[in-house]
Amino acid sequence: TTRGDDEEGGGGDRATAEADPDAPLAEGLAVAFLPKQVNNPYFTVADAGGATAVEEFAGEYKEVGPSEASASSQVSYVNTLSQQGTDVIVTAANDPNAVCGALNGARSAGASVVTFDSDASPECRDLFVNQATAEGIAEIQVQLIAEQIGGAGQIAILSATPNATNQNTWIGLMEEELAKPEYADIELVTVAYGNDEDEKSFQETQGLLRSYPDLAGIVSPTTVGLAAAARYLSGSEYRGEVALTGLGTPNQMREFVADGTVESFALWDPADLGYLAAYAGAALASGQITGSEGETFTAGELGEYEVGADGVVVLGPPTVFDAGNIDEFDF
Amino acid sequence: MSAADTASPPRRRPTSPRSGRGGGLGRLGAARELGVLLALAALVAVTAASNSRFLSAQSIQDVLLSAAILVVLAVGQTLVIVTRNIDLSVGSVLGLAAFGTGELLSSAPGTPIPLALLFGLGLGALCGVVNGALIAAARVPALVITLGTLYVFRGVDHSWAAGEQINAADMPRGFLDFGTATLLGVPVLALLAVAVLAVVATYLRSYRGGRELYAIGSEPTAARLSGIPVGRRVFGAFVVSGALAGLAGVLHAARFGTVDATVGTGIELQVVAAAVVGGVAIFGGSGSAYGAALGALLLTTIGSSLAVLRVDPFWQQAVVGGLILAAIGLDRLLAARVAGRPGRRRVLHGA
Amino acid sequence: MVRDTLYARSQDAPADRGTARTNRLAALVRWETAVVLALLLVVVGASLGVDGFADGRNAEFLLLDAVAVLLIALPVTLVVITGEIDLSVASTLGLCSAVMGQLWLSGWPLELIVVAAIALGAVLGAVNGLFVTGFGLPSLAVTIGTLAAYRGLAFVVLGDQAVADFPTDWTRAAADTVAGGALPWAMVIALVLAVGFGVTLHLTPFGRQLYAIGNNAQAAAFTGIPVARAKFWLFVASGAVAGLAGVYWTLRYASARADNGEGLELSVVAAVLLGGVSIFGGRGTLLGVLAGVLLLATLRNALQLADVRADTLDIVTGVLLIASVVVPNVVALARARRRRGRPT
Amino acid sequence: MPLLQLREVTKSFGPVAAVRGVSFSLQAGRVHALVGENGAGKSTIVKMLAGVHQPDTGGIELDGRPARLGGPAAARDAGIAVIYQEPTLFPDLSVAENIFMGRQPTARFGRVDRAALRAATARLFERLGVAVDPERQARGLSIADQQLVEIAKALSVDARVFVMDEPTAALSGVEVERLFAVVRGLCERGAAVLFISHRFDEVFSLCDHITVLRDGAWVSTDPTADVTPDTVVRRMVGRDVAALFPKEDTEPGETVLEVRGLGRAGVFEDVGFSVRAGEIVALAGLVGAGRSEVVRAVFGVDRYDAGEVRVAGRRLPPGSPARAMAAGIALVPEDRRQQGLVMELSIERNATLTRLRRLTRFGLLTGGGERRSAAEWADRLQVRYGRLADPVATLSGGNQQKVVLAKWLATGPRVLIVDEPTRGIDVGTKAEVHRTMSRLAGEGLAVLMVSSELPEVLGMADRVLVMREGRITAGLSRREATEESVMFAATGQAGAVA
Ligand SMILES: Nc1ncnc2c1ncn2[C@@H]1O[C@H](COP(=O)(O)OP(=O)(O)OP(=O)(O)O)[C@@H](O)[C@H]1O
Ligand SMILES: Nc1ncnc2c1ncn2[C@@H]1O[C@H](COP(=O)(O)OP(=O)(O)OP(=O)(O)O)[C@@H](O)[C@H]1O
Ligand SMILES: [Mg+2]
Ligand SMILES: [Mg+2]
Repeated sequence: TTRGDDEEGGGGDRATAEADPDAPLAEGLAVAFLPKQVNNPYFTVADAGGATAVEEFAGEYKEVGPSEASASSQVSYVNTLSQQGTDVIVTAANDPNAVCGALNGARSAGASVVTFDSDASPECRDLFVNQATAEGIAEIQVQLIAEQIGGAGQIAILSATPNATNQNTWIGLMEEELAKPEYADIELVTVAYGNDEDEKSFQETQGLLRSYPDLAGIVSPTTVGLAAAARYLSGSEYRGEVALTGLGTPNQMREFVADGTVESFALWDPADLGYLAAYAGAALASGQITGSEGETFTAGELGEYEVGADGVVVLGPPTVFDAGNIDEFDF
Repeated sequence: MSAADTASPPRRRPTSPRSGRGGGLGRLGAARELGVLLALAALVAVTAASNSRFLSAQSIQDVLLSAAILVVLAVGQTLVIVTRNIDLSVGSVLGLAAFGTGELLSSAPGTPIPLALLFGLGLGALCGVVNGALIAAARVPALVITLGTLYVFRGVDHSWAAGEQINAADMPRGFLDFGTATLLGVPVLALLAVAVLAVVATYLRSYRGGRELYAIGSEPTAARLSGIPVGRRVFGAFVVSGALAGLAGVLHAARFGTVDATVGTGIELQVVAAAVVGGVAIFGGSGSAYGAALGALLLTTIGSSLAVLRVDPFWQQAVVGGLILAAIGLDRLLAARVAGRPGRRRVLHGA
Repeated sequence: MVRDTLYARSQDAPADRGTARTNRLAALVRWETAVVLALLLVVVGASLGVDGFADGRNAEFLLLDAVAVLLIALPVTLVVITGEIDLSVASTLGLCSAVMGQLWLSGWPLELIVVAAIALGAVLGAVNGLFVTGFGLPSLAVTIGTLAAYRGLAFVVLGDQAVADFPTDWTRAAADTVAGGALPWAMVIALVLAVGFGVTLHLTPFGRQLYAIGNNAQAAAFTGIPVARAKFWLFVASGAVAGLAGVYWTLRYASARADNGEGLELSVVAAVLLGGVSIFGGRGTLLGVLAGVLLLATLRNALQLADVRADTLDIVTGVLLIASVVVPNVVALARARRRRGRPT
Repeated sequence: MPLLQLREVTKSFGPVAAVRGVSFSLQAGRVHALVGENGAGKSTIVKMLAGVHQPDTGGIELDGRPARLGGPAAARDAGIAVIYQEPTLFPDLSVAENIFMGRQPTARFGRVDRAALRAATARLFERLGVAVDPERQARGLSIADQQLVEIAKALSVDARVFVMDEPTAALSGVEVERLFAVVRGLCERGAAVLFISHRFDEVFSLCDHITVLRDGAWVSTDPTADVTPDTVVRRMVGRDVAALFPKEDTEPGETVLEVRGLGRAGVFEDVGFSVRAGEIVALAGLVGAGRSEVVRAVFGVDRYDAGEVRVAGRRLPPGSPARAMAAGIALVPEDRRQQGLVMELSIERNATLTRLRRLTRFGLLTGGGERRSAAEWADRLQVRYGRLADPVATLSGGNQQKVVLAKWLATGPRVLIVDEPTRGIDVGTKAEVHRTMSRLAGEGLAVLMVSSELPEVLGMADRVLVMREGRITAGLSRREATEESVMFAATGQAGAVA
């Protein structure tokens, strides 16, 4: 057989199958988490959330994945999982298209495929669990920076790699958001790319500050970038002069919120994300849902969720962390 | 000069003694470093011309701080490369030491900084011992061994960290301040790197042991025949290279304040590039620690300049590659100039 | 140091009493034979001990994963045998993939694009070759430079886009198997190329000359061997094959991206070294490399199926690489010591 | 009591018994010669004294006490200084550092004192009459200069035993005389010297005792006064050896090789000559005169800036050894280890490397043809080898030289250029090489021979060209060529023959 045949087989069947909202969650489901990269702290937390969920519905949990975030090794892991007859594959795609063939192969071998954090092409997964709507993420970041710089001035974005899909979507939406009249006094001067490397993010932050002497704030929609920029600012003459916000984990940012480098920033709880994705997968594998719009399922203690258009389930609005609440979180 | 005025028995080559290619090795070596220095100056000039803030105190501090870690690594690498070996595992050793130090400091926040430095140094040296023992005792090519330990050390690092991240809040304040502290306006990390550089460079230039490293790299068979303890020296070079990579790991933790298992991934190629750009011959036997350090500084400055010049991010990597090629090309050109300068050649009769 | 080691070995540990029997034994313990045996051992062991390994579909997955490394390893083997190295291959693959995507976007027919990608690879290889042979720069340094430069150009060409709308009959063909079995056509092509490179290396005057160049380029030049020209063409071949691998990669993953194949150069070098090719040139066989590539791929596949974690997998790869050079040398040294210590 | 005593030492390399139960002793203040055919085991003995090899059985005594020479450092510490047959320098380091590696003079804090290092080297060179800048890099030194540096290195050690393995092989008369003076000085100060050479005049003029080896076994040790060259040769070879330089007069044919106005900036200038079929032309001169550079340029390994090279009237494109080979030129280079052979490759691969294309079937090499051809040539030149598949590095120096000759003679050239063709070759084989060259010339081959051995030049050449400082200063016919006339032209002293 070739992968091509699977394509129609896998996707097609499922979409037409009937959902049975009252079906109980099957026991003993083999659930595998395949993050972009194992040993990545963010995914470690997210997958741990998934493990909690799997334990709750008495499935078998495992986490596999490459040690470097590449699409090709992910394909090889998907193939392995399908070979092992895994029931649910929960994955964050390194490349929305490259993993497609393999995911469809796995689906035709009987697996339910849920993507989280980073989606694959909609036709090769059953469900995408989105951490927040892209619009929501863009809005909150623009809102935060606007507050911090007093609604006027130059800002810059420090992103991950130039081709990071999520970041680029958010940046696009942030630009749209900034075009609104209430942000007329804010000017987005440039987007820099720190490649999610400490050193590069440092250098790019420095470069931004040199090139734009009047810079009022930086938004970094990536945890590595935000932490690096915060670390740089906290040790430089710009501390307190240049505002900084974006997406980051409370643990990484605690120090910089404490020393006043960063006022507030946002993120969802990655553990909840993994938790929800695991329940979504179990619901699919148990036949509660098929991934069609309007279906609902219960995700343990997070409560009930509804499948939106294109098979997307949204976790909820991001949380904003500041000095007042940061100590309530540990991830 | 005519030959006729020399007395009998006839002496070979009655002209003045030939000073062959590279007569005055010192001069040639200096010229190589000069080439890197020129490239560096040109780069700074161009960048500063387009943005004068590139020469501000804070900016220079930043560049020095950025370069410190790469300089330490490149200096260690020089020790190994002059012996006709290579250490590709430095990135993994750095990662391991950075994580180990972070782990130490987060579990025992009272640890004094010198002890943390020693801890990283020791951890790195341990890795160097593994490399050195395999290479010197089993007499096998270093590239293969260190490519192997690149995987192994990184794997150990990953298993140890198991996805954990050590954040700034987990590390003591004093340690983080050490990462950004300055002395008379110069970052302490940079001073540390300069100290390492001075010690290693002096050893290589002026001590018997250092000269023997060059001898080994120049012709290993001859080194053995001259009674040089080849195995021991090579072993030593790897231990020091490992130790310096470990030190670099501590510096990394101090500077960035965030450590996970991926720290330092892929930095080995940058380190080798720094050494090569700095005129350290990849086949051993020549090059200086100063050159390697200059190479590291040049590469770091390239990174900073591109960021300041706001070069299209999609172009940045291509430009870095091009500049590496240009730097080694320039080095070769200068070497050829020096070697081919007239007056060094054999004096022809009547010429 | 290999050359030096070799020399030391020939002084300290020449073959035992040269009877016909020990000669045959010596041939058996030749490195590539050992790698082939190790490969067989892993295959048999995994078939017995790992669920889902001995299965047509798994074999297909395994072979598909090995194709790119195998392809690139072929010319790189020859390059390494002449004492040079090409670290830019993965970046060449990425750039060719990116250009493929860009050309597809601008409406070229795919047949032409494939040819163009391979030709581009050859040109990129020629640039390496020119720097190394024309300007006399060390290939390690040059190809570290072009590793960065070509990858950078790939981003310049395609930026952050991913081109994924290649026709399905093409992307399907990249993963298609012979008669619906487990052997992918792509692997067949790679094996045909392997035979070509093998014959060139082992049975033609050109191949013989490569060994001479790798051992002593000066002596080779004194023997009328066009050292620079031979090396130049090997770099061209290396680039062209990397371009071909880029085409395969793009179609197999149905995705042209600037970061395709990032980091693949280390896998290639690891496989080549594991295959018994001396990093200092002058020694190694294509069969060994073939076995080395398949050994690494099989081991990875089997360990993945056995749910071994990625970090352990890296450790195993590393240890294997180390063992590949340490074991034969330690055996030789021990044998020499035993002989020396033997009372007479 | 002897200073150093070898007792029944034995050394095997796998199946090859290189040294079999050899005993002899070195006396303080005496020079002891060790002679034997190529592969007789001389260098192996040297390496045992140097601590490079350990004897399988038997032992070495110093001052009557057994000495364990576990490595080169141990031998050095025991007061043994060694000049190896093949120079082993560090090409990237300065000449001075090469000489004093590991023993550099130091100043405060153990730092190497560069000024003292330079001065010590300069003094040493002064004593030996070496005109090499102590500060220059060792890379690019000619074989002769390398040899001189090796000698200087050994003399710089304050040793009691000096072991010299063919130190003079690359040197011409002037340097040899200098060396001898120094050696005699060493003896006067009570040192013992072991001297190895294939040149009998040297052995007989310098040495007090002569030990003969054959096939790794001891044959005889006698005071020099008690033996004649003929008896020694007979003991070495086991038979009488024919006349050494049997070049027969032939009627030269048409010009085959013609060189006009050849020049290379800073190396040689306006070099012109021609060689006719059936003729042997020698290129004589002092070491460093530029002869090797000229022949390398003719062959195309080096480039040249001016002039042209013609073979049988056709102009040869510069810089292409392949084209030169196609035109029928063969070059046996002076440095067999770096230029002549690929040491790690087998004897067979080396011997056939020059003409692989002719040994293919349907474009492929299957191995059989190569093996047959290699075996045939190895036998013709009497190469002593274990197996053809062994690395050529395992051969003795002289046998390696024979492989180089085989490799080139097998191409069937029209012009044979040989640079120091018999360097390190024993008397028996030297006669064979000379006979071969003479026969080939008789068959119409044009031979151009660079040689630093004056007797060889005078005995073999139909014409002698003398070079000095990059220019040809004299062209002498066989009749005109004498030791005096060649030396005059080579040194540029008054009275040189025009
Ligand atoms: N490392 C080695 N491995 C195997 N065989 C060796 C090795 N070294 C020397 N031999 C063999 O030992 C024998 C003696 O060699 P040796 O170099 O001592 O000869 P030699 O008397 O110095 O000859 P020459 O006059 O040509 O220098 C030769 O047959 C040689 O092939
Ligand atoms: N002054 C010099 N500067 C640089 N290189 C030199 C100089 N003199 C000689 N050389 C190099 O040293 C090598 C050997 O030169 P040298 O003249 O000593 O030997 P040669 O020409 O082989 O002598 P012979 O005439 O004995 O064959 C050559 O490669 C030459 O280029
Ligand atoms: Mg010898
Ligand atoms: Mg010469």
